[in-house]
Amino acid sequence: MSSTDIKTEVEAFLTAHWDSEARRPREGATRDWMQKVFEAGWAVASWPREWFGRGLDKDESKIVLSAFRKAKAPGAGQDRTNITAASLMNFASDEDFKREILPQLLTGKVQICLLYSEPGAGSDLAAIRTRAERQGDDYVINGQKVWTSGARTADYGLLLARTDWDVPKHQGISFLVCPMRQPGIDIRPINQITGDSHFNEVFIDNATVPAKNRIGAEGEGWKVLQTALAVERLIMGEGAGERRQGSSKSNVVSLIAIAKEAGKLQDPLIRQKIAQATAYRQLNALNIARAKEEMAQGSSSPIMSLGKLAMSRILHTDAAVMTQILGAASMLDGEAHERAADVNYRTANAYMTSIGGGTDQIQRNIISERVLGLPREVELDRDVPFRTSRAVTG
Amino acid sequence: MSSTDIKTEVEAFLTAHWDSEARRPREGATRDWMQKVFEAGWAVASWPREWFGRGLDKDESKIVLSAFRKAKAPGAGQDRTNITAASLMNFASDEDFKREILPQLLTGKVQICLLYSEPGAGSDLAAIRTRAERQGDDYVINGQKVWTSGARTADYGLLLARTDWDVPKHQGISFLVCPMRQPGIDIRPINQITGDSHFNEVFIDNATVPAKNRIGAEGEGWKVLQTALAVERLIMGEGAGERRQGSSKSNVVSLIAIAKEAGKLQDPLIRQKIAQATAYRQLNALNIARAKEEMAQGSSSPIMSLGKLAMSRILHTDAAVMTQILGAASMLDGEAHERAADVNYRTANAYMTSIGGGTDQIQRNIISERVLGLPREVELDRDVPFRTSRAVTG
Amino acid sequence: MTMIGIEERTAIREGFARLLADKADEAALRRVMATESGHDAGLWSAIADMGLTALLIDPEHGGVGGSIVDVEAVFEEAGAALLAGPLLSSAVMAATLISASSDGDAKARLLPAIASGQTIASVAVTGDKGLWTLDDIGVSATGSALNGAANYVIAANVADLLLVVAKNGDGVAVYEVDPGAGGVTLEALKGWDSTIRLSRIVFDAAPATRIAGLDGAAVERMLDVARVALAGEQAGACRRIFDITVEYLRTRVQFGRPIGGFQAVKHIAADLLIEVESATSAARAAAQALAAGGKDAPELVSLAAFACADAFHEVAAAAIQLHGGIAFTWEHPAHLYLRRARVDAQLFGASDYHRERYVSALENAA
Amino acid sequence: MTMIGIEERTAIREGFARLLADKADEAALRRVMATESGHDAGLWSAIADMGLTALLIDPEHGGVGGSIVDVEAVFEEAGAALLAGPLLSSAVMAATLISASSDGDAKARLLPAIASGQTIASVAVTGDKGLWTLDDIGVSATGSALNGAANYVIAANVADLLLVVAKNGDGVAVYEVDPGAGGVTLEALKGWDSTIRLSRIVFDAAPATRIAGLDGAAVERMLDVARVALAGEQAGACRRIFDITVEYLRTRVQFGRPIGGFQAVKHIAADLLIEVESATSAARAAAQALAAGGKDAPELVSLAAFACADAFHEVAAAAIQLHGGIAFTWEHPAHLYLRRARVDAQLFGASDYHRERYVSALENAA
Repeated sequence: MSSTDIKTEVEAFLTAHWDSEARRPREGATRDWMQKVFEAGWAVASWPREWFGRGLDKDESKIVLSAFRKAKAPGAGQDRTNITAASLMNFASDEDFKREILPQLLTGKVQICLLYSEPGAGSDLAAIRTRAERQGDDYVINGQKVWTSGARTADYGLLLARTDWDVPKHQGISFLVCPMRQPGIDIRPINQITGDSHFNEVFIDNATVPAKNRIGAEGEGWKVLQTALAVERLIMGEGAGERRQGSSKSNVVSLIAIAKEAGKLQDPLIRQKIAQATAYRQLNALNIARAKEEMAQGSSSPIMSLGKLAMSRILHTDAAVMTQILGAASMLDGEAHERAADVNYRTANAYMTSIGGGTDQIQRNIISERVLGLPREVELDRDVPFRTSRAVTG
Repeated sequence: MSSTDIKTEVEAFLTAHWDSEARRPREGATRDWMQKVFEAGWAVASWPREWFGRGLDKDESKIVLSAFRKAKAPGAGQDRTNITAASLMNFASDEDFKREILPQLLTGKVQICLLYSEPGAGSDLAAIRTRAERQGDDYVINGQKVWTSGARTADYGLLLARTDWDVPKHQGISFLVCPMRQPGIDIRPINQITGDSHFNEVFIDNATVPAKNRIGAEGEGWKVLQTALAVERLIMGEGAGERRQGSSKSNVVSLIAIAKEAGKLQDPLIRQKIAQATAYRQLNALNIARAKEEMAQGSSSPIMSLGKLAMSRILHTDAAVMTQILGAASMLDGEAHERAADVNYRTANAYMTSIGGGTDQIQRNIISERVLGLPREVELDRDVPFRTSRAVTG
Repeated sequence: MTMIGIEERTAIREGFARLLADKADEAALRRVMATESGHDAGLWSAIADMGLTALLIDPEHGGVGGSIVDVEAVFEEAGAALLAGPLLSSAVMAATLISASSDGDAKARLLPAIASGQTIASVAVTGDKGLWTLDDIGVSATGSALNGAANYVIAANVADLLLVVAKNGDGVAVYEVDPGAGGVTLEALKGWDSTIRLSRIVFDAAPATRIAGLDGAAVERMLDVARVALAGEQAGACRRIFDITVEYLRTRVQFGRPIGGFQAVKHIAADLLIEVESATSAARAAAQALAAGGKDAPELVSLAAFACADAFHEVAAAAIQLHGGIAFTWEHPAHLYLRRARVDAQLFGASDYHRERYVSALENAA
Repeated sequence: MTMIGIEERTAIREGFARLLADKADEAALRRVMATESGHDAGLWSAIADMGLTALLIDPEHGGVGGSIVDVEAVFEEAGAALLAGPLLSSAVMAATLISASSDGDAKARLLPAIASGQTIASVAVTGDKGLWTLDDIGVSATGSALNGAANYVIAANVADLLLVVAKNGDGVAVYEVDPGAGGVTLEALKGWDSTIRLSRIVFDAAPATRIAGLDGAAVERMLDVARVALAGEQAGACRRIFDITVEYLRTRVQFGRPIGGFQAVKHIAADLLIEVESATSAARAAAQALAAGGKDAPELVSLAAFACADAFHEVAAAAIQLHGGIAFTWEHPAHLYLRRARVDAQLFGASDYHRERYVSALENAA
């Protein structure tokens, strides 16, 4: 099949089933559309035909993706972007399990949550102590996870659990797809300082996971996770501009407008601070735009690694400047004091970026090690059997 | 001899020989006065009589010191403040050497410089590679020292040199009193970025030091140094207020006066920066005053450890604010542009505080470890024979 | 100057610290936060029994004749515990104001009950801009009637007595108002920090009694006393949340060692220690200068106002970051300190204002 | 817009970088610093031979018809090497100003020699306040005579031709002046950075020829071009001293490991990388916007002006600290970058001014 043929076919498919003006399927709901895309093999075009794909090479896959992008249609390119599906495809060993779950994942029929962090394993994720013990065809799971979003609506949790305590910490971890709707799983919302409860604690008490649900070999869970995270970083980097711009719709504040409203736009001190806060945001946007240009020209760009750390400063600075603009009114809160409530929320929520998903400190480690090539942090427990490490012995 | 007798005697001595109004000896020069103080045993009152002292206890020594302070006369209390003399007294083993050099030190007849740092041993002072090899009654010295002030006028250099390369770095160092006026010593001034040359490089090529000039046992040099430094820190802490105030006479700038002169005192941005810069200085002064009060009441104060780090911020901030006040004029230099020349000098010279005598980074290590009790930095080479450590192998 | 000696002050402070540890720990604080009043009457009695409501009142009127130096020491403990309630408004602001008046009747009538804690008083100063300057007074007096609004009034919701700063012709005067009287409407303001309760008070021809001998200068002196008390609160709170954080750094293990062993974290802690110590020094120096009535008082009060506000805010904000995820949870106390820091940073004027005032004081001294 | 393609621009830049590595390395720079003129005539010829003095001049007048985008790229390299000499004043400022005039005679007479590098021109703009605004012009024109003083004129000491911005009745005009003419007195200003030479020029009835068609707006547009060239210089210099520093951190061993392995040092480096990348992005975005003549040009030029100035200064200052003692010596290049950063932070307006201007631009866009 030639490139031209693929282009013709995918465009015909899109024209037939997708209304690109209205950005919706010509018939049925989005889930029906996703099913059609999946059945046509466009969801994971680079995968073999016997594995729901089309067996296309990299360039051919790009043709499919371009056509979908042009039509603003979802569903294609999941061989890269659906990291859970890709991890399963590449690392899961049980064929039956893959045949059962992959179609559900690729058509968006199941929801997934992440059972990674634990109270004792935050920045040091490899120090997890949730244990998975093999009993017949199952693993029996005991432990506690935290910072899990979407736990209540998820069908499965991607679970990091320790299967071997007598090897160094990175080597004894296995990666399991854990059914969430079972008696041994107790989900409790975390009350955040923002007032939200986006996250949960998940207490796991003798829950079971079929051994066939394991992704990668026993003890290879850390490697599987790292591969998935590397892909995620790449994708996040590529999409950062759009995603940030997208999410920033609600996120970006016009400090100018707030200052004007507060009657402080002519205050020279406030103007300096508005300038600096706005500059941080604009500079980050310019960095991302330049990085995308460089990547489009085929060179890799170190800048993508900076985005999260930069965003942390942007969000904290925004909140600080808004506070200064509001002055005494920043002491208030609640619906009657919308601006104050907003800045209070931002003040607290900025920590979601500076702590969540790797603290600013961890980000600086990553940047200095991976981008600048400075030596790795000394890891005292790297080669110690986990059982004897301070994560266990305290 | 009772406390009253001591008081009477020392006061009589002072009245007879020192004009406290004019703050000078009644007869002769300062060096004659120092000789008199030494001969009377007041220089090191707590040392035994056979060692130039009076054999006084701590409280009795204080009486002597108070009387000297009241009369604003120099020379007493050297049992604590003359760290070189005290180190020699406490750690040197050769009696003849001590008898020869101590009187000279205590009467101020000899000058001393410090041969500590090396190009490869700055923050990591214990990594020195200047070698001292025993040959008969002498050590033969080879190596290079840097950041030595007063090298050209010094009679002796306090030299850290390595006598054993097969033990960990802290254990192979010896502490020697090195005669400076000998052929093997070549002194070259360091050109500083300030334009000054306060410091020197000292190249040592087969210089010799009599073995009797060693302070402490062979290989115990690091311990001797640490004892001396601990005393120095204590004394510096106690005197910090005065010393800072003293040296700050020339050091303190009136940012207000400079801003007024530049016609910018009414600029609200400048006013904010003047406030912050002045606050840093005043807060440090208040901290030191409080610490002295606490120490006077007998409690130890952690605040003294903060002074150097705080001063680094003060000096850098002062220079930055002065620059902002001067604006375009800060680009100039030289005698015709006195203010600009001053701020340029301050800009560069601030690094003398933030780098010299332990960088800000080292200071933060010290504060967090000694005051806050946080764990020590991981030291990869602590227990490695120096010969095989990266300081040598690169 | 104070009639309380150093040893007595230390004893008062230590007694207060024990009381707070006993009756105003974090759990108790969270209970008070959940109440409508934000006030723990039992704790208030205990505080009054210790004489802390009487510190600034002279013995003649049932007080103990202390000074701002004593108050500052007490507020360091109050700040450490994030004490809720009317201690600042009643025992500091109201007591200072009435004590400064020439109104013998008002003093005899009001001070003893404030000293004993029986009366809780609150002082309404600022208008809607929240500047706490004489330019920003929102209440006007006509004869013995008040009109207008006062904003950000501390603990007015539990007050038995209001002192209202009002414009009076060309000048400024202080009025005694019964919060229950007609024409007085209290709007409780919802705040982000529920350990401090603020109200906006609207006066519509509200009946008021002028307290003689209090002018704009007296109001400004009272505000300076309040600023120093607040500086003490900030210094104490700053130190406590710092200590909590350092303790966590010593014990929280990640990557096989306490996170306080990581150099970047150590260095942040070292820098914060400078802020903590500076805040303490600044608050105490301001108290001493104000008590002594020295010429350097305006300078040192302004310095303490911005230095302590900034230090507390910086340390509280860093505390959350250094704790990581755990401090992002409601149950951890770190955010309570950040909330208080944000409120304290606004009360009686924000840092930019005080920096400006500090430079003016330096100019005058130059 | 530029007549130079992307690949050609890359080639020019790389060629320039090779030239600088060859003829303008640190040793050569230190030699130029020690000269009285601060100018290396041989290097200047080589630069001119590469066409870099002709970038902004149209082909009709012997130029290559490039744009500020090309200039910005070239100045990143110039900044990295701390290039001394008149490139900014002659090839950017003077070339932009004359090119913008409607004076066909002046263009034909002056531009070819500036393009070829034969003529070195310098532009006198600001008065003694050094604000580089139209409010701060110290020279006045009466007929064809100039009086007053211009300050901080770049490379005027080696100029064959002066362009002088002067007040002319109500407006502002630009005059051609022979620096050797009577009534023109050049005072070379001693500076902390001897890689940039500044002069104050006093005009006492100095004979001058007005260049037609240049008003205040034209001067402001020229200043914006100069600001973007300077931003490029700052971005390039910032990156080079950062790279030098990171290389040192990788290789300097203390306590048994490279000092770049210490976390506090790593974290400083990571934060600085954001500044370095942001400076590059800002300078390039400003160049693109200015070349395109887009509505966002004032905003992006102002942003680049303060972001690049601040980044360069911050990185250069941190570089000394991170190097430790070695960078406190004259022989180490770090202080040369700090010196340049301090001068660059003042040229064409300091950061506070540009932040203010940036907010005005944001307001206009809102």
